[in-house]
Amino acid sequence: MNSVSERAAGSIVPDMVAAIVLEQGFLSEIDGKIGDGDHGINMSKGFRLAGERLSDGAGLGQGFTTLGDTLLGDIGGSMGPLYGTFFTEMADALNGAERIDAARFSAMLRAGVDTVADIGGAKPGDKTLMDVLVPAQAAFDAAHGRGEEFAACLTAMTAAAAAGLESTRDMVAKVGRASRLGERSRGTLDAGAASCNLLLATLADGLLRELGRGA
Amino acid sequence: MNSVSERAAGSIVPDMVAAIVLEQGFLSEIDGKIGDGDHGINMSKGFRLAGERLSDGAGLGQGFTTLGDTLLGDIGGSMGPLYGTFFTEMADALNGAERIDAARFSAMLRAGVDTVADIGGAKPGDKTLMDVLVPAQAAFDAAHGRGEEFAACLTAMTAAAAAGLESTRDMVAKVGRASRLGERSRGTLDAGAASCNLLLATLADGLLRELGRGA
Amino acid sequence: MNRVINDPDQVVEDSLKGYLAAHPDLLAATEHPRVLRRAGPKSGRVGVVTGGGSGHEPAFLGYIGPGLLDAVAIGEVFASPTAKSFDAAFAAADAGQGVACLYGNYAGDNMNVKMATRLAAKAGIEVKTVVANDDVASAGPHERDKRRGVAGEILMWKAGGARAAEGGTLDEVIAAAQKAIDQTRSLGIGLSACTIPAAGKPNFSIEDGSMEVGIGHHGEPGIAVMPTKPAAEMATLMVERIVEDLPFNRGDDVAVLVSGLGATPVMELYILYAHVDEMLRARGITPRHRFVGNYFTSLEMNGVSVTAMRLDAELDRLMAHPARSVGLTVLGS
Amino acid sequence: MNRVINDPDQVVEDSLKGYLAAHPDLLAATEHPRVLRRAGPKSGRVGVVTGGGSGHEPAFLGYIGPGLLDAVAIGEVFASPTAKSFDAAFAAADAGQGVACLYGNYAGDNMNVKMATRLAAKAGIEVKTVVANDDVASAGPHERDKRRGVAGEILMWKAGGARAAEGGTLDEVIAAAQKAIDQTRSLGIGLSACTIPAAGKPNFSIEDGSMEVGIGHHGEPGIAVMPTKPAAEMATLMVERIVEDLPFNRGDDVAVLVSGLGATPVMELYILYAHVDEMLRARGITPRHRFVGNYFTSLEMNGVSVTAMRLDAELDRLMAHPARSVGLTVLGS
Ligand SMILES: Nc1ncnc2c1ncn2[C@@H]1O[C@H](COP(=O)(O)OP(=O)(O)O)[C@@H](O)[C@H]1O
Ligand SMILES: Nc1ncnc2c1ncn2[C@@H]1O[C@H](COP(=O)(O)OP(=O)(O)O)[C@@H](O)[C@H]1O
Ligand SMILES: [Mg+2]
Ligand SMILES: [Mg+2]
Ligand SMILES: [Mg+2]
Ligand SMILES: [Mg+2]
Repeated sequence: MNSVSERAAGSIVPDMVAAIVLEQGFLSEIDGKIGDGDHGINMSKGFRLAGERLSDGAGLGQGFTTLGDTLLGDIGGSMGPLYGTFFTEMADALNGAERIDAARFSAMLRAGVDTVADIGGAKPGDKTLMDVLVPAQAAFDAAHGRGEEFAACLTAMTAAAAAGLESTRDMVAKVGRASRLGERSRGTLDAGAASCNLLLATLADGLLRELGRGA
Repeated sequence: MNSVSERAAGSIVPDMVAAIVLEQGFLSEIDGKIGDGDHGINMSKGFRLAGERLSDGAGLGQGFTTLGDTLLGDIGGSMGPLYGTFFTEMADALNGAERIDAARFSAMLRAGVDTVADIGGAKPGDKTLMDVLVPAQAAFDAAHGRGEEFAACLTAMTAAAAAGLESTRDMVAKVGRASRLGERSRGTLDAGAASCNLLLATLADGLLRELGRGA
Repeated sequence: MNRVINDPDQVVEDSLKGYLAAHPDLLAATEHPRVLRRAGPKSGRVGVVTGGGSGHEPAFLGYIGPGLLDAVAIGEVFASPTAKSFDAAFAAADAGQGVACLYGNYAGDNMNVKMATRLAAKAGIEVKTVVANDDVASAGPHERDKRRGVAGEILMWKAGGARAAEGGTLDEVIAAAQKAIDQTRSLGIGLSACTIPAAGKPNFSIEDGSMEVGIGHHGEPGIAVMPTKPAAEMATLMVERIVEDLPFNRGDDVAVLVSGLGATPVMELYILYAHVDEMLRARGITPRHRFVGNYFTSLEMNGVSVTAMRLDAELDRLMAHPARSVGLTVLGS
Repeated sequence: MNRVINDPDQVVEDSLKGYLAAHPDLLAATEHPRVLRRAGPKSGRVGVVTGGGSGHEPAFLGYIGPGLLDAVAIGEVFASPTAKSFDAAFAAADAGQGVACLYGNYAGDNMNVKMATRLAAKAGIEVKTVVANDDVASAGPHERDKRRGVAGEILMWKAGGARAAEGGTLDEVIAAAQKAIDQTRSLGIGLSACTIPAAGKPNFSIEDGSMEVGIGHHGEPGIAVMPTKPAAEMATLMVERIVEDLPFNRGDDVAVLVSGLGATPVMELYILYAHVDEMLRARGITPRHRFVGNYFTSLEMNGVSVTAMRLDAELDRLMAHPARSVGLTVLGS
């Protein structure tokens, strides 16, 4: 199979919530090194709340809508609008489709990345979640362009996301709180990039599981 | 000679000012151990100011009046009224006398001690300047009562003042800032007692000098 | 301690310049450099005066203004003003109707006011005094004369100032202020020490994680040092002690004042106020006049105080009387 | 850090209870738990709204009141309010004449206001915005769009709120607020860090004996860290930079605001003000409206900010317009 059921993929949203809640300590810890140490708190607060609001049997689109609405409605700060519109736009890009294939996924991811770029104004190299999003999307689209299968595209995406996260270690932060530290921000992973990598990896894992299941 | 000229004794007032200014650091240091470390500052501020206002050739009474007025007018806090009225009342007790003998000195000291007791309400044992003033006055009067010479009375007074100061070391402060520390105030001299001992010793030294000079 | 000062021995002089420059509509200099008076002509009423050490801003001089104080004697940081400055403040406030000196119960202030009152009497100015002693922590209920005056002084000034503005006689002003303070109880909690600029280091300490219940406005000892409690428990400690002491009773109307001691974030004062309000109402006591803010501080001390005053019809009216000052403005209703 | 709080994650909720209990005459709850509005019926005028993170009290909610703000969106400590709360604040303030959203230039606020404005448009509420960028330290004069909004926001709210109270149209209110902030420059000096309650430890530090010139309201980096200077030199640093930036010119009338950042003793704010006033007058610039106090804080940060706004006849009139709020009361003249 080269596509998954949008409805079945809805089960990935609780996985994403669980991943953020589980890694809360780690996310705050890296934010603490060069930021204010609350990224895990901010994220798990929003994701936990969204998790409580997920309706049983909701598809991926509805799940992302709940995530987006909760982040927008209850989180505030920068993470609220950035991740909030990220999920809201991705949900919109699904546009009611019953199945998600590589082309649909590519469009969805592009919508998400574009809105984060639009609303946040950060560029790759600024040491933000864009350093995960942009290479992840590029890798997915490149694999898709080469005609690879959906699963292979997802694997290429997660590898690029992980590499993108790792690339933030050597960057000087230009945006957000960590930019206060200038050169001293070098040598530590970016917290937003870490949460973003975690979300993309969990999403890809779930889709691969569904693809494997041949649902 | 068993008396000194009130006019000549006026030269002792600058000595008292100099003594306080010189010992400022020491007075603040002991206040710092169980108080707020400003006794030397407070005292030298007032005495220095009074020193600048002393008129040339003023007698002891006029000198004490200047000291008293300055402390009352410019120092405030508790030291202003306590030492201020101490000197004002002593000046009044001189009552225009041209010579100061043991009887006059006794009356003068009593007037000073009474007003400090009246206005401050502290009793011997409270770890204040009263622990110097009360035994000093008692020793002077006892010696005077035994018919000793003015000089011997003064020597008895300074010995009692010094012993009084030393006695504060083992007291628990009951009055003023140091009372905050309760038992922990034991083991340190009282700052006000130290300045008081210094003032009485300087006064006695000066009078003994004048007595010796046979003026 | 990092500070916005020049010479640490000149902080009072330097700040008075700023007060006069910032508030010429409210404050005016007098011949005595340590006495400020209300701007404009004398009111023709009974003069209302206070005085005290500096470092408690906006107390004391920040309460000069219509409906409040006419003149204030200003001491060094945490030290009583001189007798002469109290005397000069009496002269600045007197409009021939006498002067009410409403001040706090501290050794230095008592001595200096007593002496100033004698000086004023010689100059033909009648001065009567009320000594604030609202701090329940500083002595037992049967030794009220030993208690310190703390933030409740503000309510005493408000009552006395309003009674004077109404045209009350000296005895009426004194009676109103005395009643105000008699019906007022306060308690503070200290969370950090503070440093007198000229001293350069704190002369007491409060460990992080512990709080001093009943601390005085200069770091005077409280009644207990204990692990820092949540705001709700702090409120319980303070409200219970205050309510029992007067005692306040079911059905009482009160004025409530929650004041920060200097470094406490304003947000936290409101967190505390929420509990204080709730606890009072749970006891059938209704806060009718509410003040939350940094009304009476102790330099950069971290901590809070809670003050409550039982109202009768007169005190209720006096609290509502218009007043204008740096620290407190009440609009007429 | 010793605090007067309960659950560190609930400080905003807990403090809002206190605000509502203490000031029912000024503040009212709305359906959105993070939006407060002005007590009483809607004014029928243009609605004036702001919003921002908590921890800056009395900003932002303390400026709700007649002649000032109609509704405020309230964020977590140092974090922008949500888009939905801004939207709810617009709805709470709108009386059919449109809403002026006057807020500060921070990434989160920009994003959330932008999204809220879209939401409001869908609901038929016209929202126009002014973005405060008065902090000269945060970017060069040719990058004003990158500058943060700091204490000058208060003067912007005062101008916009007064213009709305006068019955101005939405465009007139926006124009007045925009002019106010365009004519306003601020600069702060930080003397100690602060701690977000939920974080539990400060996320930056300022050594004792050094000061950070140009610090932001959340500890954002300034333009220089240098040994702590006397107050007179701090004033020189700040006034010169501000005056050059606009520039202010000989003959200008100004409104001046000296605000403490939270833990600075009030006395020290006045020491600084004395120098600021003197330096401005020495340059032929006249402070006509003067505000000194803790107007815009950063939790318990020690430090000060200086703000000046050049006045024309309209701004002068708007500053003098009566206003009543927790943080600022101006009596009609
Ligand atoms: N403009 C932006 N665009 C994209 N990501 C951003 C932007 N600003 C900040 N970030 C991300 O936000 C992360 C920090 O998030 P978080 O700790 O939750 O918020 P805060 O910085 O307000 O404490 C950073 O690690 C960075 O990846
Ligand atoms: N009521 C009192 N009567 C006599 N002496 C007193 C009284 N109160 C305080 N003192 C004296 O004052 C001294 C402290 O003076 P000082 O340091 O100048 O003032 P402060 O305590 O205000 O800092 C104490 O050491 C004590 O001897
Ligand atoms: Mg944060
Ligand atoms: Mg963070
Ligand atoms: Mg002292
Ligand atoms: Mg001392």
